[in-house]
Amino acid sequence: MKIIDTKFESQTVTNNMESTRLDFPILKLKVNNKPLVYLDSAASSQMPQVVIDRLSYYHTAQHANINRGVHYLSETATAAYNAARCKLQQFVNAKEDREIIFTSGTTDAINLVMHGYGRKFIKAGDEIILSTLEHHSNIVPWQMLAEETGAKIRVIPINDAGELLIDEYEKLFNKRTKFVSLIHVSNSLGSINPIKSVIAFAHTHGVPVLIDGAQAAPHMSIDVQDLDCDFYAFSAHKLCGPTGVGVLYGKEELLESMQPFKGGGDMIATVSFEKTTYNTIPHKFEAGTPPIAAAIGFGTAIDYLSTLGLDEIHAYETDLLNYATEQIKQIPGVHIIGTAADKTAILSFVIDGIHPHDIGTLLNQDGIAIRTGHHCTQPVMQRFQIPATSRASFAFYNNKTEVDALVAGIHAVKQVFS
Amino acid sequence: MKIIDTKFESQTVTNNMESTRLDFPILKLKVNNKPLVYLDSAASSQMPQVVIDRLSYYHTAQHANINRGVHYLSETATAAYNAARCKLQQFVNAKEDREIIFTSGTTDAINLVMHGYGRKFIKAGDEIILSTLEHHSNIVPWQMLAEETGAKIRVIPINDAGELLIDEYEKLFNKRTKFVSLIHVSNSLGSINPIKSVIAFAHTHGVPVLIDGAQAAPHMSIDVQDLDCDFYAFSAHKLCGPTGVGVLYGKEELLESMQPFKGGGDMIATVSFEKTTYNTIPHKFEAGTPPIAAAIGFGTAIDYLSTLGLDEIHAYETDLLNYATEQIKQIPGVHIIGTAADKTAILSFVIDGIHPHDIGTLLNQDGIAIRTGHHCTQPVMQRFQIPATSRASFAFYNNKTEVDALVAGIHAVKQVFS
Amino acid sequence: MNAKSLYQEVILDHNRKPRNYGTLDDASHQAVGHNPLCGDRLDITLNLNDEHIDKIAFHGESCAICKASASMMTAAVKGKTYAYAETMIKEFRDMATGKLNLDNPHHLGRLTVFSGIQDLPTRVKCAILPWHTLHAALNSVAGASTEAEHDPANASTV
Amino acid sequence: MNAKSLYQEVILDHNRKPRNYGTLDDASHQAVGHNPLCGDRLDITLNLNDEHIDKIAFHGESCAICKASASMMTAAVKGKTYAYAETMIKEFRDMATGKLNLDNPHHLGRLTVFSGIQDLPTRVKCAILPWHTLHAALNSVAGASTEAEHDPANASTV
Ligand SMILES: Cc1ncc(COP(=O)(O)O)c(C=O)c1O
Ligand SMILES: Cc1ncc(COP(=O)(O)O)c(C=O)c1O
Repeated sequence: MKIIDTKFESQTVTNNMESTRLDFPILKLKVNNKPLVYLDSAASSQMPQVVIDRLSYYHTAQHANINRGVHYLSETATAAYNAARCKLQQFVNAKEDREIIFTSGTTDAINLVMHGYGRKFIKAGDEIILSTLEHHSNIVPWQMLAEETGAKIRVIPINDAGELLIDEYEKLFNKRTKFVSLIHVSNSLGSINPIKSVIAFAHTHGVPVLIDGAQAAPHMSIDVQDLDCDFYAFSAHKLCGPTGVGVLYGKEELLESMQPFKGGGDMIATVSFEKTTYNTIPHKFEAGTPPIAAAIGFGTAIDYLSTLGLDEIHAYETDLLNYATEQIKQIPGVHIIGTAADKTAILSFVIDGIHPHDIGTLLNQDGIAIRTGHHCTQPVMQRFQIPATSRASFAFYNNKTEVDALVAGIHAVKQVFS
Repeated sequence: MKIIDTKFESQTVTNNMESTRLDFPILKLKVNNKPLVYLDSAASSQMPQVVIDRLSYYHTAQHANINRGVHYLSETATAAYNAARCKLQQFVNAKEDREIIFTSGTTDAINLVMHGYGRKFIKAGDEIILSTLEHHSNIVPWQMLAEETGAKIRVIPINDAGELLIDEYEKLFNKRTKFVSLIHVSNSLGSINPIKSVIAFAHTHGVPVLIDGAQAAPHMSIDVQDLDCDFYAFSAHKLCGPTGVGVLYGKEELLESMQPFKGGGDMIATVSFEKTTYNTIPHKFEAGTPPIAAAIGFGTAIDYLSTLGLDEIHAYETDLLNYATEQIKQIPGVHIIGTAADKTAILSFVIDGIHPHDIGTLLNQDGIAIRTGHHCTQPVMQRFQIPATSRASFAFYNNKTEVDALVAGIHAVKQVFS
Repeated sequence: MNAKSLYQEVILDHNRKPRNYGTLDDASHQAVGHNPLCGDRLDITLNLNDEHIDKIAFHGESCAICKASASMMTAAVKGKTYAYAETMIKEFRDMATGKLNLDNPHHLGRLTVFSGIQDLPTRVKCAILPWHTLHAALNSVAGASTEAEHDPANASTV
Repeated sequence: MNAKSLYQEVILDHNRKPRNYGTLDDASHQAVGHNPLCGDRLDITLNLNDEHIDKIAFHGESCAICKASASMMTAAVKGKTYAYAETMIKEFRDMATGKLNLDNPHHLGRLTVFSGIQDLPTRVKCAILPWHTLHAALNSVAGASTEAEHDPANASTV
């Protein structure tokens, strides 16, 4: 009864998107006797009941290892796993389902491209373009490659708002440029990069582009054919799905041309000690037993998000971001880091004289969960000459009441340190 | 009521181990109107309710991204994830918890060693020893390495029972021998290899040994310090845990000496475009968001198995194997493949004139789930000059009634083809 | 249709007495079909004369479903034109993957006994392999051997 | 103890007026503590004279918990022997990780205000960093700078 009342109330008070929070059991938690205010969805989103139930159902009535099994459970699990792949295909509008590779996450996906494409095609003296905004998972693999091959990394700088300097980007190109790997949305600043034109420019030089979409896919609709990106990577756990699974989209020709990343079962056609031949895509890149349950749960999460509508989610979250930005920037001594014109609902800030970790610990005392630190983007921190930020990140299940709680919490933190 | 009755009944009729089947909701399924007889645990085991519930609880009350989060959920999830690591440490009796690396499975674990150890230390002309019994996941990575570096693969042959020829093994050693990677228990034949002495011999030549324990860890107690293996790999989904997570145990000094496999968040200490330093183990090898929920569920599965007792599981399954072997080998035209003196409860067989796939499909008609094919061990199939086998694999939740159902099923298959 | 009745109808006859089993010495076209994941292997040889399949033969090692499918296929296409065979190939593949409405006109005749295979997804490729191989053979250069596994149509079913 | 009261007790005083803040020009021992994962950095310089810590100073960039811990630590170990300081280091680390029974005799005095840190696992390393750095400094070669992150004890807490 109570739940239905609340639902009805929230629907009338604000709008439909907000009532989604009732689908997320964890949001009913109390932390330190205060209602949980979860503002850390950029690190990992929460899971709606429908996904939790899907996982339980899979383990209760459908589990077996997939592929090659002739029995009922194996056929059921295989069909569900393949269906999840098709859902992901539709979600990003890939041309073929075999262009969707299930990985263990964004990091795994980027490493797959580094090993499968980079180690095969990038040589000493070749150049790889990244940006200052990259997450470590889109820096370190390329550094490992550079160290191994003697390739060089070139970096697109950003301005004080946290926006890519497109002129500088274009100047980086030369004959040795062989790859561009770029974050779609900055996880520490929220900046949305103009990747469509960035990709188009790289293609005029015949250079393929990988997009790290970990922070974009949860918040806006993605059309890989329209973007014309060569690779696109993201993680289920930021899209209301489980940890342990992610997706690498790749254009068929490119995936076909690549060497496998991991060797093992299912990625081979024939094996003998003399000669091994590889299976077709996507199997060539899915060695061993994949995260079957997590992939199926990912599919359900995609259904859930698609029903809400990614455009609707984006609009709702933008409204929330604008509200939060207005409130926070009025607090004396608080400075927002990342003020790009085009942003997702990520709000990084620093407070004069108070270390982010102390802010995080004290907000937690009020039930407010934010993330503090370098957010795996040390080059961004270096760019702004700060050791860390406090980051509040919003999802469609957050609401303005929670923004108000954050604002009150920041005032209380300042009080402690006054 | 019904469940309690059944439990009581089964406890009195046979023994305590058998009553565990009531813990597994999937075993109550009917397939084609017949009770499910699940004899495919070597491909993937089923999940007890306590693990299913642990996953739901995690997603309902504990989920956030781990490490570096100062808020309640992140601290809770981090603590649960670290506790799972400690459970795994105890499960294999590793000296330190940091010797336990969470991977996405056995395949991922072996590839980690290939990239992290092999690509750093193994050079052209060096030799790697494998055996005919290996699963593709312990062949293909080393072939990839051999192709890249010019190293050579040497193969320990087996006899007609499916046992390693230890004399031949010892003869393979020479100054160029740099690594041994060996399956502990054959997944297609069930043979238990005498790995303790195999490892000791390799160590007399100063050669490190990786053990693929995917089929051993679920069925017998493992003590990595007693075995003195350098690496030991296995997957949760064969141990009543979730898909998408596994473990690589490695000796601390070796792990420290290795290069990272995947680059990304959490595996670094500091990152700049000029210089990146890596984190300590185990973090160096856990790039990106790990399969947090699956690792925690794995821990619960380990608790469950430990309560039953691995020695008790081994004894019960051995009894079941002996019973099944006696029954099956009496059926005219049926030949058991894999008759090692020391075996786990895996029964591979062929029937004169009937293709394994047809056997599998027809048994499924009676609700009996077996696996048919090469079981990702094509060299074993080539050794026995057969394209495929039918494989029934047993777990502690199986019972003799199910063996009887299999025997009746085989008779029925023969009938169709008579 | 359940698996048992599929087996009974098809197997009893064609598995024990496969039609057109063997190899043509004077084949104008041939192909080898191979399903590496289950080990099935099938050789098809045929003589195409003035657009007609004059003679056809198959042999190989495979499960009963594959063998029966091959046997019935050879019987069905013998004497038919290239175009007719290609139509049947398409119809059979559609039927096996559940995309053919059997109420509409088609050319499959008794081969509709395989319609139940769509409920056994892992076995679909067994029933289809002979048809892929026939397709490869029909489109082969005389005497050339085509690995059907490299046929994208087949590749997507393994 | 909840986080707020920990902050109030410790911060009000030591965060704003850290004791022994600065650098000794004539240090006999020194070390740099660094927690790369949260950016904290701490320099400790000290003078060890006849086994006694005659003078000690710290400076750096860190959160309030780390700074207050460093400030109180320097006050506590000043004038004490090397051995006494090492005992305190061990006791503090045990307390912060919940392994010390405060009912038994110990030498931590007012530093027990940090006992609540054990309930904030991610902050434990902030409170401990000064103590690791002190340990590194005490065991450093005169004038050498030790990165505390390479201290296995510290490494295991980052
Ligand atoms: C002996 C052996 N090694 C390795 C593997 C691969 O394990 P996974 O698929 O979980 O990576 C398996 C499982 O099929 C196996 O049985
Ligand atoms: C922009 C970006 N890229 C990559 C990642 C890495 O994702 P995962 O940890 O799921 O591999 C993240 C998540 O932290 C991210 O925000």
